[in-house]
Amino acid sequence: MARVAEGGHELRRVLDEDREVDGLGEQELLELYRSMVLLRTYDERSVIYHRQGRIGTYAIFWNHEAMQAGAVHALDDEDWIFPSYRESAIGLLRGMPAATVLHWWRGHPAGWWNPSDYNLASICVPIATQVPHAAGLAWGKKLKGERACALTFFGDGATSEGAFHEGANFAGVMQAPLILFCNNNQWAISTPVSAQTHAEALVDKAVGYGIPGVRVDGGDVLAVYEATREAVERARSGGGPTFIEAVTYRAAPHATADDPRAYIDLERVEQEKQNECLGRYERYLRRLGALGDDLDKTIKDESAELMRAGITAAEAEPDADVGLLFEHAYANPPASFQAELAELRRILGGDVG
Amino acid sequence: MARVAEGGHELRRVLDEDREVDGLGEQELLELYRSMVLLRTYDERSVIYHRQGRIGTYAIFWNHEAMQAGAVHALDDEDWIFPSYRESAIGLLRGMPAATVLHWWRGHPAGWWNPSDYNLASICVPIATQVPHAAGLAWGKKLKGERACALTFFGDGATSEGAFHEGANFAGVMQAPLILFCNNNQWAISTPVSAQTHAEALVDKAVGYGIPGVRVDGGDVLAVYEATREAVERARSGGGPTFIEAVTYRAAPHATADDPRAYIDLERVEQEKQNECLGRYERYLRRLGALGDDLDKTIKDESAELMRAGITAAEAEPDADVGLLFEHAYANPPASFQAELAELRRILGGDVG
Amino acid sequence: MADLLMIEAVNDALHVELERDDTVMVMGEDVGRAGGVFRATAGLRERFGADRCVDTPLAEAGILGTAIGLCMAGFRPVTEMQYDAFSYPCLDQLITHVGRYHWRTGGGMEFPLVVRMPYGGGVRAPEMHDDSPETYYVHTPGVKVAIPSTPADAKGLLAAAIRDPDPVVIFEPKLIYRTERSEVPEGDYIVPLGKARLVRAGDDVTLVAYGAMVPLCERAADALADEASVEVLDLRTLKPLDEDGLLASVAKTGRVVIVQEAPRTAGFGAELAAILAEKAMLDLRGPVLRVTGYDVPYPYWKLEDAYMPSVERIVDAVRKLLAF
Amino acid sequence: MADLLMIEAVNDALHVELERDDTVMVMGEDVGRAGGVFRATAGLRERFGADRCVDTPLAEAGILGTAIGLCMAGFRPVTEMQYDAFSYPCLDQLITHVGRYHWRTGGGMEFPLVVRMPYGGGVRAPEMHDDSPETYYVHTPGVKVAIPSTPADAKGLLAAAIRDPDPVVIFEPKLIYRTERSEVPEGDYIVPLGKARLVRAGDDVTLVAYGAMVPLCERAADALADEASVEVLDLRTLKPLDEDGLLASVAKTGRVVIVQEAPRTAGFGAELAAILAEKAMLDLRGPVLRVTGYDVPYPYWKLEDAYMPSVERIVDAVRKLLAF
Ligand SMILES: Cc1ncc(C[n+]2csc(CCOP(=O)(O)OP(=O)(O)O)c2C)c(N)n1
Ligand SMILES: Cc1ncc(C[n+]2csc(CCOP(=O)(O)OP(=O)(O)O)c2C)c(N)n1
Ligand SMILES: [Mg+2]
Ligand SMILES: [Mg+2]
Repeated sequence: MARVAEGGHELRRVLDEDREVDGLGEQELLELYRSMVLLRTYDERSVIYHRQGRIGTYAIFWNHEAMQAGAVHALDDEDWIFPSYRESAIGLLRGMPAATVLHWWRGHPAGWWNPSDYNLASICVPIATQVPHAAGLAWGKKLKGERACALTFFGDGATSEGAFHEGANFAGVMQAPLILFCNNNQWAISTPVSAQTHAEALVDKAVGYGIPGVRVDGGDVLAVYEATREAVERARSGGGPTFIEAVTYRAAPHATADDPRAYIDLERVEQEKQNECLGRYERYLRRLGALGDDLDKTIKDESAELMRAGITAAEAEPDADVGLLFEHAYANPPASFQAELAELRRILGGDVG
Repeated sequence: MARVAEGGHELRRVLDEDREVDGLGEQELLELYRSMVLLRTYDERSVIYHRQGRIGTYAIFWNHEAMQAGAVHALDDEDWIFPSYRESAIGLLRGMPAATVLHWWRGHPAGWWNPSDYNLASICVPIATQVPHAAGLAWGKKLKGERACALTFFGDGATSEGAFHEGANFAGVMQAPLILFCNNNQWAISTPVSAQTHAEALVDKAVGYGIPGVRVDGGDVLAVYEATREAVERARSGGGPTFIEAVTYRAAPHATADDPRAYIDLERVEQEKQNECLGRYERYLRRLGALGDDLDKTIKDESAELMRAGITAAEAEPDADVGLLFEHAYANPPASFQAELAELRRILGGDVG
Repeated sequence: MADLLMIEAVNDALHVELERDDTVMVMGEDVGRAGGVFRATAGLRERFGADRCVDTPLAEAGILGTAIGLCMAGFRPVTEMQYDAFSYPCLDQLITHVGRYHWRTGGGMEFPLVVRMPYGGGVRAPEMHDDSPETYYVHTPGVKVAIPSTPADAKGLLAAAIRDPDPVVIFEPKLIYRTERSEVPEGDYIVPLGKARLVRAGDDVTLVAYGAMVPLCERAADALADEASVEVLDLRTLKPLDEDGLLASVAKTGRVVIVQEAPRTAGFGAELAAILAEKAMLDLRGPVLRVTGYDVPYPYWKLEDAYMPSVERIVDAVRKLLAF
Repeated sequence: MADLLMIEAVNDALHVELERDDTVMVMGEDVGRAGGVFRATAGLRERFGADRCVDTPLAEAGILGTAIGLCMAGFRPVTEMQYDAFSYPCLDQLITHVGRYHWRTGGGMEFPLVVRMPYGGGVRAPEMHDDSPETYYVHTPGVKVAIPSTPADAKGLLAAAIRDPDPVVIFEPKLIYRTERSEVPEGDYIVPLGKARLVRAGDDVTLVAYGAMVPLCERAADALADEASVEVLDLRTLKPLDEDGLLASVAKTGRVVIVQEAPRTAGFGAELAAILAEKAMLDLRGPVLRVTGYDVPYPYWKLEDAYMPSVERIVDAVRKLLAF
């Protein structure tokens, strides 16, 4: 019975096979490493900042860095990224200041950005709803005859939503240059992927949209890079969308507010932590001779410094003015907003019995 | 590349191969024929009634009778049917009076029925939204340990909706005893199936839900019957849902309000009409020697009589009382309804300037 | 000037706007090959090509969701929802994204998309073809809502919506698609969002309405000719609302009946009454009355005349006010 | 009597109802293994099994849609939407089917399902975790809507909803899930739908509210203690509404401030004001004022205190009324 996607369910791997990826020189390999370290540093610092009460609830992406960095490095700057909340710091790889991302998690409007400044859509909180946006953008780029493609991140749980389905189907029909990048970390908060689908693998969903699918080891940054690059090439050459299932394991809580002990197998988590993606890549680079202690320290120090500067800048930001409540709701706002704001300012200025 | 469902895209056929279906004796074959004639008669009379202004806009199902009768005959009476508007008269096969269906199209509340009276859900007008209902009912039957399964009809266009996706996925995950019966008549009003999906065949969608799929000739009532019966057996034995794609062609307008000349290939329609499903089955039965002119005339006369009686009964029905506006909105209605109804009665009773 | 039906005026607006700005595109179910089930988009595909008048898959959330992405790519998509009740699957995208994305970008990016749909009852249609869902849309921050009642407004408001930098939802009263006919300016023509239309002036009572309820109010005003001088105000835009126009009329007449097809509870008529209860208390000479659909599912059509606001119900309300 | 937090009272109600009636089942995202992201469903899966407290796929329309089918199979499903803004994908099923199916069967079949969700702002959460979507639900015919403001009501209204033959949507104010603690009757306990609660009696002005706005109104009443005798009315059920309770209070005080978190335009406060503008004209000694959220996206949390109705804004409104 042909009930699986092309290539079956085998995970594509590079690191463990000690393969090399065409076209990736030492320079590029180290850039990838830098990106992963930056993301890891952002994530680990954020958990601490949260504990210190300096940012709000935070969605941890520890052990997802290989997927995020691997996928983004396969894109050009003109290509668009549509993240979920799990990729909140992905902008760092496009030069966004750490303070901006920190602001987002601090609930400060300075966490806003203009997507065209980074070719990066806003963080999408409602599950899967960004998928049709990405399909639309990619379709639009095709209509304009531009070279850019789009990539959207979403989770295993997201594949159950109608929005995923409609977006993926539109992309297939329009043959939009889109990479549907599924971060299958095997959990949607407390719900295992086995309760999301009866398919043997999420990559099988590609079949129903008539698009190619590929399954990779999501802890293997080079496998992710390679698979994404192939999908990008297909997209640019008019071959339409590709579904990538990157398989990893959520080795941290869903978010700072979550306590996974109620539902997760802690031994399995320990195992996964031993095999986490950054260490795997570091060991590969060291085997290759591309990374030594000094360079590693420099890279990690740079990231730590960037975060220190980021949080300092974020905390130096003045409070948001209440005018911002009204200011960007419309490009061309109703006249009534002015009076409402004036009244609010009057009341906030006054004091109460 | 394994990009298709099990069994590939071949259409399963019985009639053209002059095969016989296990367990179908002459009696059952003629019952099937009776059902198809009944549906055909209902449909053709309805188009006339519409022209005569006796019913409203009507969704024609000419050349869909093989799918409808074939599928329903594979069910037992305890099994539930969830129709779209395209199967509006499917209740006739469960003993529903023709007048009830005619009322529905006449916009008369006497077109309402209690689904448990026929194990038949209401006609579903919004595309694909009945699919999760069917999944829920089937799941519920399984939870109760009952034997019944469910079958839901939907079109090719419906497969693009999020509601289809979520319902199919739930059914897969819950391993609900459900038959997802897709009437692929190749058009959604004016939109061809090639604009709905990039998959080679709709049956490929089964793969993404991890459920078996089968593709049949939708103009071949015995092929439809056989495929559905297998799916029913699977459902009853705990094998979960099955996706059936029945391929046919919409040889009539979408509905009485539609003029397909703007978008359809009229030659193709002519061809399809030549090969319409009732004639195909009639010829098979005649080849088999199961049907002769006399019997055929009796069956057709019975159906015609049933329709005559149906429209007479429908038109003899008194006007609906305005009280029905309020009566069934809630099982336990707000107190305010009484006053609103009283006021409405007062105004309708009075007269104006 | 051309003498057009409302549906023709919609079609005209789309032709003019697609001609004027090549980032404007039309997308929806059956808008291309068939030209729309009401023929609102007829001729566009032939004239502007299948890429600018797109037959989409049957997926309303997908239509609105991809339209957001198309905005990001620089387009101004005009989406069609085939019927009122079939727009509900798009509400999630509307509320979570269409109304928030401009704000979420700190004002950096615009989402000049349009959602247009035929709406309302009285057309003897099967279930789910008769809803008046404007409350769901108008309650949603970040979107604007307009509802024409004449062919000229159908053209002008749609053109204004297409050119507006914000998302605009246009409800087209299908009951009067082919009954209202009037002079419509040719070519470039705009009716600015946010300005009500004084349909007829009067001194004793104001009937406030929009969409297909406007001609109904005119009929009610005719029926009342011997009893009262009736003013009829067509809001044209629900958001932004012409509050000044509303208050000015009520300041003059002191009596008001609000007419709305949608179910009563928390319909837009409630908002109008609430505004009056806050800002026109001293002007009012009687209660603010609403003539609305009921809080029940829209009935099967043999009963729809009893559900819909009628001349009789409006006249009754006005008489109550005059007798107050 | 037990001394419970609101979230514990919800959990208690579910335990009692699942025990009482084995057709009752709970379903939603993370309600089983994790016991709900707020722990509303904690312990149910252990006690009643995975088939009666079901972790569903991540699909809100699928949850509500399958719940309809489960009703047809004889169950009383209690669905959870994980957060307010994540309920929007279920609106299509709610409007097209949940609110219409009983009617569509000519009253033959009942759909005793419940939709419960935490809602509202003030909790310092990321975007989309703060909405007050009650208007979308209360405007929809065929569904009932209840919103508790105390632990006892959270239990009693939920139990009533589960036993009610009609679909009921319950909004639970997450802001006070763990701040409101009070005596809750043990075991079988019902608060009937459709009865408001007089929180405190007063003579000069009525504050009308529901959910987390009720304790806020109490604080405002305290702040006004030296200036006015303030009555606080908790509606508890928005549909069916206790119109008599509302009118009786306003008949007494003649002044009313309606407090609602949701955006202003066509919010439920508008409906309340409209009812008063129709039925309490002669009782009112001043305009009907609304203190509400604004018609803008719910802000990022550094700004949320300015968006939410506050003691200051309520006091200001009351003073305006007293000075009128
Ligand atoms: C529409 C919607 N429903 C529910 C939620 C609440 N929620 C937040 S994260 C999450 C799980 C997502 O799982 P998955 O898609 O696997 O992504 P992951 O968090 O594992 O990256 C849920 C249910 C939401 N954000 N949006
Ligand atoms: C949610 C929704 N959107 C749009 C429509 C309008 N509509 C009615 S039938 C139809 C086409 C359906 O095509 P398909 O699913 O192939 O079924 P068929 O009519 O061919 O049987 C459309 C778009 C609808 N009924 N519901
Ligand atoms: Mg996940
Ligand atoms: Mg079809």
